[in-house]
Amino acid sequence: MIQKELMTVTNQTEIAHNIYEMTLQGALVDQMNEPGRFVHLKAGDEMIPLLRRPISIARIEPEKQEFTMIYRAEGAGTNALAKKRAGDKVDVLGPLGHGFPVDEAKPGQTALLIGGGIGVPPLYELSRRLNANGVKTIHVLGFQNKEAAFYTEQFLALGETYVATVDGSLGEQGFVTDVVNKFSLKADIFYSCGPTLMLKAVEQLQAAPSGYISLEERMGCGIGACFACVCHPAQDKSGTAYLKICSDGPVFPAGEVAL
Amino acid sequence: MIQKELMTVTNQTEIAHNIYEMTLQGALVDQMNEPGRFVHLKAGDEMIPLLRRPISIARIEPEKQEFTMIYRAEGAGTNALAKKRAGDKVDVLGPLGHGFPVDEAKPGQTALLIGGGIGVPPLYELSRRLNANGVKTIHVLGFQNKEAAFYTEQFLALGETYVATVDGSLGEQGFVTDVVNKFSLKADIFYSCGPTLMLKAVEQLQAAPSGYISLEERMGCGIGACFACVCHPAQDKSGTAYLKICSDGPVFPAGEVAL
Amino acid sequence: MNRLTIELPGLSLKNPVMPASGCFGFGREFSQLYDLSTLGAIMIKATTEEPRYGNPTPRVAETPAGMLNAIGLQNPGLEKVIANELEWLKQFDVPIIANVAGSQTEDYVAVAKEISRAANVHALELNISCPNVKTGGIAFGTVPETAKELTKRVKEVSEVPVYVKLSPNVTNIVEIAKAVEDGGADGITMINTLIGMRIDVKTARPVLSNRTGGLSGPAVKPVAIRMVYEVSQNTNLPIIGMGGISTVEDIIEFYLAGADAVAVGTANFVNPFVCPELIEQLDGYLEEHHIDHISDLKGRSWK
Amino acid sequence: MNRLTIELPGLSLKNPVMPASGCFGFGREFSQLYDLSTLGAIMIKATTEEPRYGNPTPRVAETPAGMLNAIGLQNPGLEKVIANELEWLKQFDVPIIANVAGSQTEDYVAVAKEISRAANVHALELNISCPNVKTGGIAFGTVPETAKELTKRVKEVSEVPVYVKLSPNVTNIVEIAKAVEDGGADGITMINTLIGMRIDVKTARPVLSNRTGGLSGPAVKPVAIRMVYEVSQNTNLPIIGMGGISTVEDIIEFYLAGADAVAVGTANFVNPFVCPELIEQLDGYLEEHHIDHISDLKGRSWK
Ligand SMILES: Cc1cc2nc3c(=O)[nH]c(=O)nc-3n(C[C@H](O)[C@H](O)[C@H](O)COP(=O)(O)OP(=O)(O)OC[C@H]3O[C@@H](n4cnc5c(N)ncnc54)[C@H](O)[C@@H]3O)c2cc1C
Ligand SMILES: Cc1cc2nc3c(=O)[nH]c(=O)nc-3n(C[C@H](O)[C@H](O)[C@H](O)COP(=O)(O)OP(=O)(O)OC[C@H]3O[C@@H](n4cnc5c(N)ncnc54)[C@H](O)[C@@H]3O)c2cc1C
Ligand SMILES: Cc1cc2nc3c(=O)[nH]c(=O)nc-3n(C[C@H](O)[C@H](O)[C@H](O)COP(=O)(O)O)c2cc1C
Ligand SMILES: Cc1cc2nc3c(=O)[nH]c(=O)nc-3n(C[C@H](O)[C@H](O)[C@H](O)COP(=O)(O)O)c2cc1C
Ligand code: FES
Ligand code: FES
Repeated sequence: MIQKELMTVTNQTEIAHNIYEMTLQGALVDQMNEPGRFVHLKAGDEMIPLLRRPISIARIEPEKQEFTMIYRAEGAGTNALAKKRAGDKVDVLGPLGHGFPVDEAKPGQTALLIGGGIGVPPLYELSRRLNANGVKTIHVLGFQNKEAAFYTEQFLALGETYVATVDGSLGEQGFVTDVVNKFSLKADIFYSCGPTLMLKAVEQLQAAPSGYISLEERMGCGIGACFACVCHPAQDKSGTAYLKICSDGPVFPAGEVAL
Repeated sequence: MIQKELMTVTNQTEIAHNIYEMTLQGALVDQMNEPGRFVHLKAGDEMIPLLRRPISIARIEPEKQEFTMIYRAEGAGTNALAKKRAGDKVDVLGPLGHGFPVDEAKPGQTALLIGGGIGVPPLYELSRRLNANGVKTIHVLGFQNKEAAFYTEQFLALGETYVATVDGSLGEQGFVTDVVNKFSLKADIFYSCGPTLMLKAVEQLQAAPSGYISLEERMGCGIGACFACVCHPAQDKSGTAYLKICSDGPVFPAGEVAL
Repeated sequence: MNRLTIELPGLSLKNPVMPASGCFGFGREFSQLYDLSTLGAIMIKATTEEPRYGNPTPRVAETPAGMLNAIGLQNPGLEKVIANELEWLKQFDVPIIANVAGSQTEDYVAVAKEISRAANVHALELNISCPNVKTGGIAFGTVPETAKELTKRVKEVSEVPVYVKLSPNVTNIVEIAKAVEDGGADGITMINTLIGMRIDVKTARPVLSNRTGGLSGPAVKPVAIRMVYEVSQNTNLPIIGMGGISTVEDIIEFYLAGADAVAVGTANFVNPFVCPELIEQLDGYLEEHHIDHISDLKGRSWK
Repeated sequence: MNRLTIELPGLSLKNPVMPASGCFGFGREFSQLYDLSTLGAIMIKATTEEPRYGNPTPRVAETPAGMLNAIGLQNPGLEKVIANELEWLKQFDVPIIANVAGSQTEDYVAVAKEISRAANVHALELNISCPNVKTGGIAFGTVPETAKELTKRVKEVSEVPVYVKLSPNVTNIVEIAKAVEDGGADGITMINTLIGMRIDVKTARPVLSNRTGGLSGPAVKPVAIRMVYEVSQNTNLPIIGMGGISTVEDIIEFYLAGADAVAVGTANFVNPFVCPELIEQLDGYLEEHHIDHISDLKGRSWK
């Protein structure tokens, strides 16, 4: 069930240049059951910024009633978030949307997880769950450069991990798709999250027979009521069909959405 | 000279119900030369509240480069101010306006200082200076009730002090003017600050041959440029004459302004 | 909660607080969060004769104390709204105000005729003020004679009272209000959004793909209050006021300006529980201030 | 600072940043804070033929990310403005844009004729958009034909180019802009304030004694940007853009929308040093972004 709670910050760390890892505690965590879902949050009750900000759930720790997000401090909302310290409160609405179907990967199979930039975080909880289910995971993580990279160690602890940076300052030089091609990575299923252009390229890879992608769009309500975040289905004869990224997604089967 | 400075909070104490005493440190204090002038300040650089808030200078300590204000936390601006802690910064513009002419009271004379509510603070620095000049001060301080009263001890240390509360919970029951009448207080000069209705009544008292009053009005710029804070002179044949409370005042000779 | 009941043409409201059109979809999402029967009414998303996808994304952008939207009247079309949405809404004990939109008079008439026959639709809200469509919409809301004519035509076919939603993007809102009153409107809802725009300084392009959008939220409240203040003194129509409401004090301010009920839009995105919270707080406010009935406040700023 | 120089009718500007009329008085107060010669120009407070006291106080009120004012064109009158204020301003190396107001055509003409002869007045700004006076002001700014006629009459007597200041409180701002272009205007300044209102929930009375006031500040910027965007594409007149500017990015946004220069109003109250700060930051911004000249940005959002 969707809840709204003033959750307590238990940890806030800058883990890369302008990239923060924040852990929040509260009863709302009991509702978090799936990787790839997101929360919609507000650092305070002020009118600027007015709207909430969607941030993916990167790690869930039910026993501690904690979850972790990883976000880039960019504009007004995420910068306000970055000012929070342990003990402070954050207004969280969630969990929202539909996440990655973990059970689509069967025990013993291999899953290819491809993330770009701030699309990497939701793949972490996904990978943990896949590994817990006996699924082998291969991770391909793309970043702008070394300074912007994060969580490479954590992914490595879960499985084979490749890193690509645009400037070559860490791992392979190039895009995530270059890495998949270069090492001829193959899997039974793929899961991907990142910029739309990246997702488009990922869908064209032949690395796995099927997969899931997670999309981003500017949001108003985050719950499906305002029609801010719609996208076109790939198959739409009428021209008026739509999918809402916040409530039908953000995760969709690859090929379902017109990118 | 008027300056703008991010000053440092060195003390913030709630000294009565919703009444705060805040001390700020910075080079701007070097410009503070007169009691009754005010600062125009902003707790932060956010757009809500957008405008600065005028607050009187209640005490100046040049040697420490500190000054103290006393304010009531009422609306958005003063409540934001009340959240500040020692070490935090406050954006101060000042010192502004014209203050109480201390030298109008000659050594050996008696001055009657009449303050109401948040009009009391500027009288404190005034009284310190008058006493330093060898002027005897009599203070009449009016408050809503006991909980809202402050600085009675500090004034008592400087001279004869009467307190009036509307509900009689502290000192005399009634208004400051009732106290002046009841005790037939007389002086060579009076100085007063408080709500306009009070100032009007004070001007009608015959307690001193002349005096000065300090006015309040909603302000925009605080420096005389926007014409938000004008008032009519008592003598105005044209109907278009005006005085700006922020820059011609806030202190005016009694009788000069149409109240 | 006797202090909060309101009688308006077609509407017996438990309380005067309702979500504004376009900020609540057809209620499905919010029904997961609280019981919709607690609401005074629901203004559902604009309905057009045919399904509409609306404008390309991005469709929303933030502004100081406000937001811009250019949804473009996306909706599944009259048939589906009646068959799926209104049908589904019947489970709740709450009157529906159907927001009717179109590109030409015939569209409005067709939608009004059908949708006003739905059992739980107690009133229509004629949307002559949507700034986000190329034809129709706001065009009807800026010329008094056109607004009057459309109101008349819709009144002829509607089975329920017709409220006309006014655009703030006009030189003289009183003139438009009087025109729709002449056209037979039963009430007025106001204000729709102000036309605004943001440009991304990094890309040099408008942030919204539709370029301009409708400005809503706290930033526009002073404009809304001013217009309700003027219109309430110059027409006899009841007014459902909106524009930037997010607190109980905002609701009181709209009442003092001259509103008979209020709608809450953008604030639903900031806090999806805002409507039921406001209803409860409003009752508390009236009790605390010894106000016998909310309607005692109507127009007190000018009476 | 070559990147910042701007040539407009009557105005050779060192830089495109100037304080907006009514937010800077006649410069005396700000001259205590910094050298006025650093400014691109100064738009002085509205001048009327006779001295005016303006409206009773309170004259200002705060709103979310904005403020309302109802000063009511207070000024010492034409004679004193010329003899005292303009004379005093001569010590600075800065062109003055004189804001001209009145209740009827004759007033405007009389003021324009005299004030345009002052040596340091390089342009007039015809204020047909003040929402805070009962007659004249905004009335001239909402009817295209009237706006055109007034522009023509003022042009006939003015010794310097005439910029017309547009009101945002109109249905179709392009229509008004075209009308003043037809009337012979040399440029446009926009926007003046939106009409708004606040009611004090404690007293149930309007906060401003004039009841309504003009809304300015960051809250109105989206409306201003939209209007500059529209007008710049539909007239050939240069535009001095304003409405909510407080940062360099805001200035860039106005340029991208189609402005040729900008004015800063309300932000002067928030930070009295804002104009010189913005001028310096603007130069830095252009350097950092490898933009040869500020005017390269004009209208880039639609070009
Ligand atoms: C489902 C989903 C999950 C996301 N998960 C993460 C995450 O785990 N970590 C992370 O760093 N970022 C994530 N993002 C992106 C994040 O929402 C934006 O970076 C953030 O909203 C920017 O806000 P701001 O205040 O910093 O920027 P501003 O520029 O001030 O934002 C202005 C407006 O634009 C919206 N906006 C700006 N950028 C984006 C964007 N890329 N996507 C959607 N809306 C945007 C904001 O929400 C806001 O409404 C996610 C986005 C979505 C839709
Ligand atoms: C010269 C001068 C000296 C002052 N000295 C003191 C002082 O020493 N201690 C103190 O507690 N208060 C003082 N005040 C009053 C103080 O400025 C207001 O209480 C304060 O501005 C209220 O701001 P707010 O954010 O709490 O209220 P809000 O209601 O949020 O204020 C909204 C707007 O109204 C203005 N406003 C509200 N009340 C007043 C008022 N009484 N006078 C002027 N503007 C007002 C605010 O400045 C703001 O622009 C002084 C006022 C003036 C003019
Ligand atoms: C995302 C969004 C969609 C809207 N859609 C509609 C609509 O379909 N029909 C309509 O009449 N008004 C629509 N509006 C306008 C609102 O109903 C309301 O009039 C306006 O937003 C002002 O109220 P607010 O400030 O509380 O949001 C929409 C507003 C928003 C923010
Ligand atoms: C206090 C105040 C007084 C104003 N007086 C005038 C005036 O005399 N003449 C005029 O043309 N505009 C006047 N304006 C409007 C401003 O010049 C400007 O157009 C408007 O405030 C929008 O800009 P801003 O948001 O930067 O303030 C005034 C604005 C304010 C806030
Ligand atoms: S964000 Fe409102 S529908 Fe998706
Ligand atoms: S506050 Fe601006 S003139 Fe006094």
